[in-house]
Amino acid sequence: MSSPPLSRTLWIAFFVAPALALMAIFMLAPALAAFSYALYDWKAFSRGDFVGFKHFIRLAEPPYRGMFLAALGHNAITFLVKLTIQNGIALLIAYALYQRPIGARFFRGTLFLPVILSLVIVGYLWQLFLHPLFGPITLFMMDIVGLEQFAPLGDSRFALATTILMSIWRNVGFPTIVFLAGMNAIPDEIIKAARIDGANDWQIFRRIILPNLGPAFTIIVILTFIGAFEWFDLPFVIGGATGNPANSLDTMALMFFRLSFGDTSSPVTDVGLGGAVSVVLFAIVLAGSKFGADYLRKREVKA
Amino acid sequence: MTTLEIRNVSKTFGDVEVLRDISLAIEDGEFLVLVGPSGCGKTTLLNCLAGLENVTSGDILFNGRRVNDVAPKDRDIGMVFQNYALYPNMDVRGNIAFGLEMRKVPKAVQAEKIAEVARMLQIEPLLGRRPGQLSGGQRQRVAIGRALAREAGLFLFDEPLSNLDAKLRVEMRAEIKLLHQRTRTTSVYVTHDQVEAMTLGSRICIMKDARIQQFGTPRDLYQNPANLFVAGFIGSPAMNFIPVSPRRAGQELAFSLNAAETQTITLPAPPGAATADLVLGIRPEEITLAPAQGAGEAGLDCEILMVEPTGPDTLLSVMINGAKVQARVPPHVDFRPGERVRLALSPARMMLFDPGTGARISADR
Amino acid sequence: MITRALKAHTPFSMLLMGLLILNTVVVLAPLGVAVISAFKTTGEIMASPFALPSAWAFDNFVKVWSAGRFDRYILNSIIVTLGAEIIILVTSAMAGYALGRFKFRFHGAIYTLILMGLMVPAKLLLVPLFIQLKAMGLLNSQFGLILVYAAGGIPAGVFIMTGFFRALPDALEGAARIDGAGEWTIFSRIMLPLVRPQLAIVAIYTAIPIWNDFLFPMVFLSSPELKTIPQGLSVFFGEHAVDMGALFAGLTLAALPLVLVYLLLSEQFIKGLTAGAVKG
Amino acid sequence: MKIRNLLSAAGIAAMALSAGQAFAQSVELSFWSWRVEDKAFYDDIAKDYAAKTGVKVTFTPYKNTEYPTVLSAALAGGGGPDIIHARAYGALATLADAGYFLPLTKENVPNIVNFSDQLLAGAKGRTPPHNANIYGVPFATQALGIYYNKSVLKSAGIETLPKTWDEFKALCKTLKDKNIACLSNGSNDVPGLEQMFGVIGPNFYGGTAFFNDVIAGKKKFTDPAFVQAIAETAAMKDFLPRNHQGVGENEARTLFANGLAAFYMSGTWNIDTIRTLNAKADFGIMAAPPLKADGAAYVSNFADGNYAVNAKTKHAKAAADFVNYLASKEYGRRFTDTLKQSSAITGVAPSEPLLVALGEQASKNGTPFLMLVGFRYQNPNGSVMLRDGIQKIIQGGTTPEALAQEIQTGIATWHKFQ
Repeated sequence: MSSPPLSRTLWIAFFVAPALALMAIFMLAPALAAFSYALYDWKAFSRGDFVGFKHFIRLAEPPYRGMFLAALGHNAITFLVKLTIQNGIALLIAYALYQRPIGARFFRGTLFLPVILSLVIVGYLWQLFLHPLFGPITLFMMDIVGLEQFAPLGDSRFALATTILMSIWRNVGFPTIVFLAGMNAIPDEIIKAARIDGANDWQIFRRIILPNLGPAFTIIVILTFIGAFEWFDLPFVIGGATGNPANSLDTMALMFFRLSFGDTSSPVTDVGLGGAVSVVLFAIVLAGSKFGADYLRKREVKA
Repeated sequence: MTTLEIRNVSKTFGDVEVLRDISLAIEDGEFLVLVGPSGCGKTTLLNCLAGLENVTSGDILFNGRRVNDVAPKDRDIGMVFQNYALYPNMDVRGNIAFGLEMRKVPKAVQAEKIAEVARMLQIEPLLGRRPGQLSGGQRQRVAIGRALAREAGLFLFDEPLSNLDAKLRVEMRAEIKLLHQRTRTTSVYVTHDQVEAMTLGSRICIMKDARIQQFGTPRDLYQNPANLFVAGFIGSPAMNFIPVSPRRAGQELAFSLNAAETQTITLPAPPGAATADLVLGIRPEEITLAPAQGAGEAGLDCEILMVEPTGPDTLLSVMINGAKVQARVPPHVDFRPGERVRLALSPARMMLFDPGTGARISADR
Repeated sequence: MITRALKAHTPFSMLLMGLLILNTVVVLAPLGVAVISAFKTTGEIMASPFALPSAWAFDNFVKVWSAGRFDRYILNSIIVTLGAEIIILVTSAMAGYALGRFKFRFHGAIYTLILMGLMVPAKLLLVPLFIQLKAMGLLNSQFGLILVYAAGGIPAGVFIMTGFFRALPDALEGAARIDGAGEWTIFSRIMLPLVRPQLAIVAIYTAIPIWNDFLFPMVFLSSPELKTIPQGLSVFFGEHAVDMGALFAGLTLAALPLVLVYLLLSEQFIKGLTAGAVKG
Repeated sequence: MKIRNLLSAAGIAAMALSAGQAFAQSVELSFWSWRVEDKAFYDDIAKDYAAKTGVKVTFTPYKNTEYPTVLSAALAGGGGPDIIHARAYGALATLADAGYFLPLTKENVPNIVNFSDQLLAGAKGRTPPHNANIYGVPFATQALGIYYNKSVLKSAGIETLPKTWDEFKALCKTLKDKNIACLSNGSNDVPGLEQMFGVIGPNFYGGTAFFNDVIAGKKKFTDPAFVQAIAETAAMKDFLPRNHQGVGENEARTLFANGLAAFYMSGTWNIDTIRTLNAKADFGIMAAPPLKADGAAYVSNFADGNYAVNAKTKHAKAAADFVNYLASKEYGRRFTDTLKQSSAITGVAPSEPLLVALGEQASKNGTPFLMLVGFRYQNPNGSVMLRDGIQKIIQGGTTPEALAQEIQTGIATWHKFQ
């Protein structure tokens, strides 16, 4: 296909124009605008004076520095926990499904069910189960197990971990399916050859299957990273805009939202500072996923 | 009905030259085969004829009219593709009708044409099926039918048989030949299979590395290959090439084919031929069994390396002057590897080539 | 699949099977308890949280349906999701076709732009989108929200469709051209029908996040009549904070539409939602 | 000629149309609120108002945690309801300063004379020119106190209420030993923690005198008295119910109303809600016991919120008229009688005995609810830092001293201290 005649050029323009126009208006323009917001002062949603990097400096100084670092830390913890636990579980389940046990389709279907649920539903579901007075799990832990206290979502020591667990409950089906697809893509001949060479199940898993899952690992690590650093929905549903209790659920995205739109008792918005948070957040996500992808791709086994 | 002329056509993709100064012409009703190894540019040339790709320079003329800028649909062509390219979402009838529909042929006429084509290709029972429900051979028939229904002036075939198994390929090849004999529609047929080229083509254009190597009738190509490539490409088993170092003896070149010099061959020296190393070409069927030594006729004593009976004849592999040579001999003698055999190479059937340029240096026969 | 199957009843295979069963219980138990609780009163839930209800009464559901306006929320979710999907499918099929089938001058630039669009976190565009929608008079309008969602889904849609269109055989297009089809006919009658399954993948991939989103409706739609399910559920939870039975019923109702569709089409959902991560 | 005729005809038609819209039945006012609990009351008011004037008012409450977002987003978007249930002080000033509210005057809302200047101070903007205008009609004054459940105390064998703070703490200890929760308050709901501080704190930091001093910048939040006020509030964690970390406002009310705790520190707006939760609940309300038996027992109070009119309303006249009705003594009477809260309207005395009782305390030793009245005007916001900080102390994340320092540093970024 060489350079097309005029009529075809017009057709191409006609084909791409609607998509590009929508993206330009509702994505590109707002994205460019978002970066500029951090450089101005704001009164509610009206732009004021250009202030350069003032908001970035504010972010690096008390009282916002501590808040931002805590939020960033929560994002990082979320990433590490989900990277290891969620994806570890996913890998094991994927391997179990890869054996095509009886009922594999059923197991896979159930496993993926929570992935389609709204995070609002997931958050409320677990909040009800963990309700401090009526929650079935709370009652179970106190009446049957005999705990004196059980309010993990209200305790700043456990709230983040509990919320991450909810997120794992909801999401683990996703990496599982990706790993399973990766395993299924390994030619059966390779497994057969390894078996003939005398490898046992564990050796086949460790020496053949894992190394060949490179691309699946790359994509899952990157998606886990992006998901963890843009984490918003579940902390917001559980802990509101402040990441209650005691900001233990605060994340960068939550901080951005709180500063941009205010919260219950703090209707004073700070779009400039929120903009600075969003720029930093975006830079972290972009740099992290770029370096991560480059590093992981290099390690992939080339088929 | 269409005459076809290609004038100095070149095409480049970026830095890559895929067609270089191609010129040829065929008459109305001819069957032109474009043949060559993959990547030689034959499919690109066909796509240029179809208008699916544009040439970088040069002209394409149908019936004397330049069609370079004519859209495919206006070139009055029918095309059969390698992977059939049937529309998977339409049934067979719909596939055949589509081109007619696009040309606003009245429904009644469409039905008539479809029936006619279906009868001709014996695909009537398939009309209601989708391509996915057809075998490879059936799909190929439908693809041909689709092109036929259009009653185009020029048929283009892009390796139409390469996806079929061997037996089916032979059958379909015959059908295409019959079809052409019946319709006499000018056709251009691309293949990498020299047997197809030889059996189908009224004229063959052999291509390699973006260039025409030789353009001629099948007989021409077989008997008078222009160069080493053509000589090696046409014919199965392929022509034997034996390196030789001739001496010039007057108007003749003389050389021996083995160290013992039991057979010295003299050939008329072509004009201007050097006496440097040359390549001797001889087809397997031109090598015959010689009578036993001393019976007067020259011959080469060779050790049999391999015996391949094909049925109608047997192929013997021997070494001559360090080159592996195949001889086609009658099947009734029971040869075994390791035995010796005496072979005769007829000088009258030999060709000489320049090993550097590959060009033929002996005169035409 | 003899080669794959573990030797029967090795400890390892038993462990894996146990893991599958455990995982299924962990996934299904909370959902089951939630549905069962929806039939109980708050008192029953407190007395015996995991027991079956004493009577299968639909009181909670009746209460939720009449008080919670869930019919309205579901309708709104359908309008917004469907509207956005129509735009996403049409535009990304067209753009994906152009990018997958033609080479042209700004091909690389446009494709890069699409890829970058995949990386933009939509949440961070909340404020500028808000200001922009306001300027366009599209705040508090389902149409405005539809456009925002459509733009958000287009990069993924175009990306997926480009790949699929590129994989279609060139010959098909050539055949159609020779048959006399014009650009639009080739697109709509030859190519588009061939990517129908892939359009379904794009639809599922982009529709689920739209259906489940609550942030954009919360900020962009202020009229209570326009709320979508997640937002409506949130309002409902605020109003009935200690009526556990009603809350579980609300939760069940909110989850029901999508879960039902999932039960019918789980394979397509799994394929669709993992489309970005798993090729094909 | 023809064109002119046509135009004038169109003009007349348009006038007729707009006139039709302005009159009678066609006027519909939307009214948003966070008062989910009061929906029935406002629906009744709307019904009667419609019967009287033909103006239809639609009341829509939002979840209180989402209301500010929904409202500020809607207002910033140039939309929003005609009538806005707004907060007071900083929360109102922020929106007023952005020009979202219609200034209310004696002209458009004659009943505005029914409010004291002190209450109207909570309805003003902060920056010129907005600080000169009044943007809302106050609806209630609230006081903070300690609810006590008489039946619980009686069953625990306690006959008299504590006279001093030490007695109160000793009583809590006694109840705890008997396995009865002293307080129903949870630590999950941070506004509730600020209210606890509002109950306990003033007696320690010295009420209005301290308020005036920090407003004037003469005293700092690092003042030892303020630190102690924080510490005493956080020390209540020992007397909170089981799972208090998970208990929020709704659960706290439920626990108290159902006799699962003896005390509940909260505001007067909850009287009616507690009765709704348990009609048989027998309870009273008191101020926090003073440090010494004869000392001052401060009661934090504040203007709860305002009814405001959207500056962009299409029915400014009808909206102002409705707000004028909400400022009438007739409405005030109905408000206080039905919702059991103190109406903000001068001369409308509450009929609810509990309100009367706390109101007497407040009239003697009332003090502004510190952070709400004084320090919600800018970020970082005094209320947010205080309430989140108390929660952190309870959860072991910080100390009263560190929190006081954090508040001082934060507020000093926008408030002048000497």
